[in-house]
Amino acid sequence: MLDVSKIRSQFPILSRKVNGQNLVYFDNGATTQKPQIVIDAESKYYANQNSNVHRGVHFLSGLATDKFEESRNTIQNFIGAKHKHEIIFTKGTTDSINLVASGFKTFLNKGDEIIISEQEHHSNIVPWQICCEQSGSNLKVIPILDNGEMDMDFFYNLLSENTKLVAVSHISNALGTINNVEKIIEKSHSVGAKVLIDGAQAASHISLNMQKLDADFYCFSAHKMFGPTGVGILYGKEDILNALPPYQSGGEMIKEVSFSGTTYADLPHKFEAGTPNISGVVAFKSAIDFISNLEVNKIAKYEEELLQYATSELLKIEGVRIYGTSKKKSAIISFNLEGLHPYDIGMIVDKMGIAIRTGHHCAQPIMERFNIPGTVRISLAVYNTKEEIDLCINAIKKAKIMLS
Amino acid sequence: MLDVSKIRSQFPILSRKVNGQNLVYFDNGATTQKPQIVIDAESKYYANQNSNVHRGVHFLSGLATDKFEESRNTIQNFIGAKHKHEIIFTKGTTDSINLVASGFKTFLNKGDEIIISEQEHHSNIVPWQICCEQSGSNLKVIPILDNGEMDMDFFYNLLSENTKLVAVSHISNALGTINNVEKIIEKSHSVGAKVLIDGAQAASHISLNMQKLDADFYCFSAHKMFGPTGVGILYGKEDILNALPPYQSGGEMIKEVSFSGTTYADLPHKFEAGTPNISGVVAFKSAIDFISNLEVNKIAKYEEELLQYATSELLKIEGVRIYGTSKKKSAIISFNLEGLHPYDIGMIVDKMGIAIRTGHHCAQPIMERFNIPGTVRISLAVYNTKEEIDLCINAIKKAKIMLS
Amino acid sequence: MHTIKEIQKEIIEDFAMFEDWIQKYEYLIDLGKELAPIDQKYKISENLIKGCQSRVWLHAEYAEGKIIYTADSDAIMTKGIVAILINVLSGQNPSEIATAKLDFINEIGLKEQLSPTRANGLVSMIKQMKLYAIAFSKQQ
Amino acid sequence: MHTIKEIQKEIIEDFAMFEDWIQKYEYLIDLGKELAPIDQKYKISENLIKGCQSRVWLHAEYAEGKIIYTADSDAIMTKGIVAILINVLSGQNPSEIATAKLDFINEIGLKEQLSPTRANGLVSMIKQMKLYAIAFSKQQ
Ligand SMILES: Cc1ncc(COP(=O)(O)O)c(C=O)c1O
Ligand SMILES: Cc1ncc(COP(=O)(O)O)c(C=O)c1O
Repeated sequence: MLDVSKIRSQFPILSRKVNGQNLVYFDNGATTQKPQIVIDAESKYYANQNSNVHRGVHFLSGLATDKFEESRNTIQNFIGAKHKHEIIFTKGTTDSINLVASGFKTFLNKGDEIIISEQEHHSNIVPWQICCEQSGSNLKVIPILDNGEMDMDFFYNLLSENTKLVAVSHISNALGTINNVEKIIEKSHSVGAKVLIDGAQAASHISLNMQKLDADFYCFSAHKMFGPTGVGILYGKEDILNALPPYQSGGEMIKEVSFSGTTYADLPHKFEAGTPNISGVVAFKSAIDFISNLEVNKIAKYEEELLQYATSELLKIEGVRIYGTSKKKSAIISFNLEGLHPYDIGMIVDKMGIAIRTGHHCAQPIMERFNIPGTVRISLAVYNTKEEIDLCINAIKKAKIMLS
Repeated sequence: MLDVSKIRSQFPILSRKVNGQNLVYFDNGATTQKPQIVIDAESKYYANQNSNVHRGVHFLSGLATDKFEESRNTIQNFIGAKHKHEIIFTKGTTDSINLVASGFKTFLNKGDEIIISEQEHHSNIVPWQICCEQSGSNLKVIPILDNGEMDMDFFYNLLSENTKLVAVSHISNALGTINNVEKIIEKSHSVGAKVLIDGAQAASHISLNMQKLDADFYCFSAHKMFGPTGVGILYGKEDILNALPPYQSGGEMIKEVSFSGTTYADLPHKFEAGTPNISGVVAFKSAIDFISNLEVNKIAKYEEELLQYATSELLKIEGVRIYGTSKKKSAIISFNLEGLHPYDIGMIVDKMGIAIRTGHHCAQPIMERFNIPGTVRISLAVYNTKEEIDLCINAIKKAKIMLS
Repeated sequence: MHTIKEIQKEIIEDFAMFEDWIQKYEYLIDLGKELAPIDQKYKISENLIKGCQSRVWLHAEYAEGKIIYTADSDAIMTKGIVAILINVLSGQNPSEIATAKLDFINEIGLKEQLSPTRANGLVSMIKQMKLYAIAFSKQQ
Repeated sequence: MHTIKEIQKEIIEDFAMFEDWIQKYEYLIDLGKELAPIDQKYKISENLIKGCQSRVWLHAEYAEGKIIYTADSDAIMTKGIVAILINVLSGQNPSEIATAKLDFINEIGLKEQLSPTRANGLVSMIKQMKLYAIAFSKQQ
């Protein structure tokens, strides 16, 4: 069992007040809070280890490089990647997806197809729209069912030898659906298509093993898993990353530069142009250590408990409609109250110290799908409690009374 | 006069030991060290203010957004930009230049020309090589003279109505030359070309005013000016930024997303896809405050004093050759000792606690120009002292004896 | 007709009576509910001011030296604030509107809702109201 | 001829005598200077191992069941380390080289110079020496 009060004590922000109330932070899908060890890792880096990485001969440069590469090792182990150089440091999930989309278009011909789903975050839609536009390929969309799951039969029918890439989320940030990515990967590979998984909402909630999962690309953000902002991961299989053209250029991604021609460095440097977010990468290791110490499976189990509790309490409020009701769900609850605008609910519960997100969650096609302007979203993390859920439910009830 | 010992006391890393000696950090061109207020700003952000920015209704989201936008204001004032939305947050100088190069290629036709100089950092070379390759334009190169200055007459002759962009550094990171960017901008504009200035080495050493300078783009990195890693700035004039197509896509850079078409947000969000490096951006403000409190002009004056001293002491060592001897120089000294490899010198002085950089400094064309494998580079910052220079000179002498 | 300044003063006095945020929010909700409806034919996309979350429709008419604003929003709290802004500016003459300082916003504790970083479209709405005023004042 | 293990032991003993880094570096510099020169015809780009800063040329020859390595570097400190590696591995048989554990590197305090993150090409050089050994052992 997890000792949640001990976990909470590691997050300094959780003891702050908001509008005179204890903060209840339920906006974890947007970004999580940070434990003290992550905060300390950044401070310590700057106070004791800071230097630019990779090319320096001097002691600090070596130290910073070792710390930086230690993070890469840690992440490799955390996601079960085969090679260390399959881990590329980016700015975030959005950056990772853009990197792939920008390179992948050079593999595409007119008439080729990319498949995404109706459930995707804008960051896993727009890069593919642009990629298709620039390569003359077609974008195909897997619709979602009323319960928030992808229509898998529709997907199987979409798949063909024209399919070159399937890009879908592991967990929907707007609905919480845990998608059957194993099946999607298997079926996609059977027609020879590559698969990119947007794991932004999954990476600290589901235990990952790239070698088993067999995804060709997997993307996630440190800031959604107790790590710093400005750090993301692109995992890619070695051979595909080798085939992909470089994305940004300059700095460390170069082997030789001259005006008659430039050659590029090997993986992972080929995709890491410019001075990286060194302090962020170094501190990300502490976030992974934090997660590994708790164990992802135990986190998932506790979050499942919170999800069940919050869902059943919420459904006791008359007029609540939850969007996303699939059996396999992450601890994300998107809902509306009949006749009320999500923005109004968010404004009022905020005054009671409760941080929930309202709006379209950067997933406008889903809002269109359900014909709503947005939803109220509760997204839970391992430091949340049933008591907090009670406070939130009461606040929502209060909002409902005020607004009705 | 600056109180240097007081300044030093603000940088915790400066009191650490390296190989049993007091650290002498002379690798400021690669990255600077961070004052306590910058370190504290990041910690405080995570311990008290952390949330995702821009779209949240709740208190913390508003607070984080306000802090984030306050940094944008501070930077606008610091560089004298006309509009706040002319400040785009990127990952670093390399990211900023890639953003422009990627978009600018859509403005170019076969036969158009881009001009750079022989002195540029790889990050201001390779993106333009790719940009030209993809647009069928030609890359022209301003050679440098023996003293490290650009050959301005050559430049004037290169300029023509085919010139669409001139991209040059404000200060050369490998030679220290302060380039006459005012003249370059004036002349380029007179043929209708746009100008991008790579200000990575200039932004905390020269006082900037975008409205006076009249550059079309100006790029720099926070980590080279006492700020955090993973944060860069792209300044661009409003009308050009509006004309430039978006770079990365997803997240906040969108107005409306649907499968029938996507429209983009206004400046600056159009260029800020995905969750930004929020803690870094927030802490960058403290770095700018640190610089502003000292005053850029006073910093420049003190650094000039250090430069003169270090140069004259260095030249007392027999066999020293300095690369970059123009009259207007920043506090960067690149040199070699006759018959010795820079790597060997770096290895030995490191053992005496002195951090200097050796190698090609990501400016291989300059090394080719002077037909050398690399140089030893001393790059000074406001917290350095003459005593440290003495220690460094002694260490170099010692290395010379050991290696000869 | 009161001046913009006078109306602001009244509003500040009204808000001073509230003891807590609940009373204030309830008042805004009431104002929102009572806001004179916008003519349906003006509730079109040309008149839409998009915040990220709540939408505001704004229409302006100019007659006898004065501007009459009507508006709507899909969120009731936003609508309440819209109602206050209309209360302050509607019926005034263009040059007064164009130069009006809306100090009351700070004093009644709505500063946050009306900060440029908020996603409710209200800042754009004020901008739009003033733009109308500048346009109409040129017709004077 | 000593075994790889024996030679490593000797080197560790040599280094144990040094009192400080200066003596150690001076020794490396001497080793660098004394390294038997590589035949000029092998100092070609095919034999070049590029670190970022110092370059290493490596040549391997196979005769009578043993590999003879010759090498050079443009940096003298690198060349000193190269000399030690050649001392350990040159003249041994391919399968010994391919499976050799180079423990001595840690013990003589050169771990840092031989870490994969360093920019001196030495790690690639060791890799290349072992690759030769694997290739030649297939000819056996
Ligand atoms: C002149 C110059 N341009 C560009 C860069 C690249 O900056 P960054 O690595 O922060 O992207 C540097 C940094 O080394 C530089 O000195
Ligand atoms: C499913 C999903 N994909 C992508 C993203 C974008 O991540 P980031 O903003 O860190 O680039 C998010 C974050 O909101 C997400 O939830």
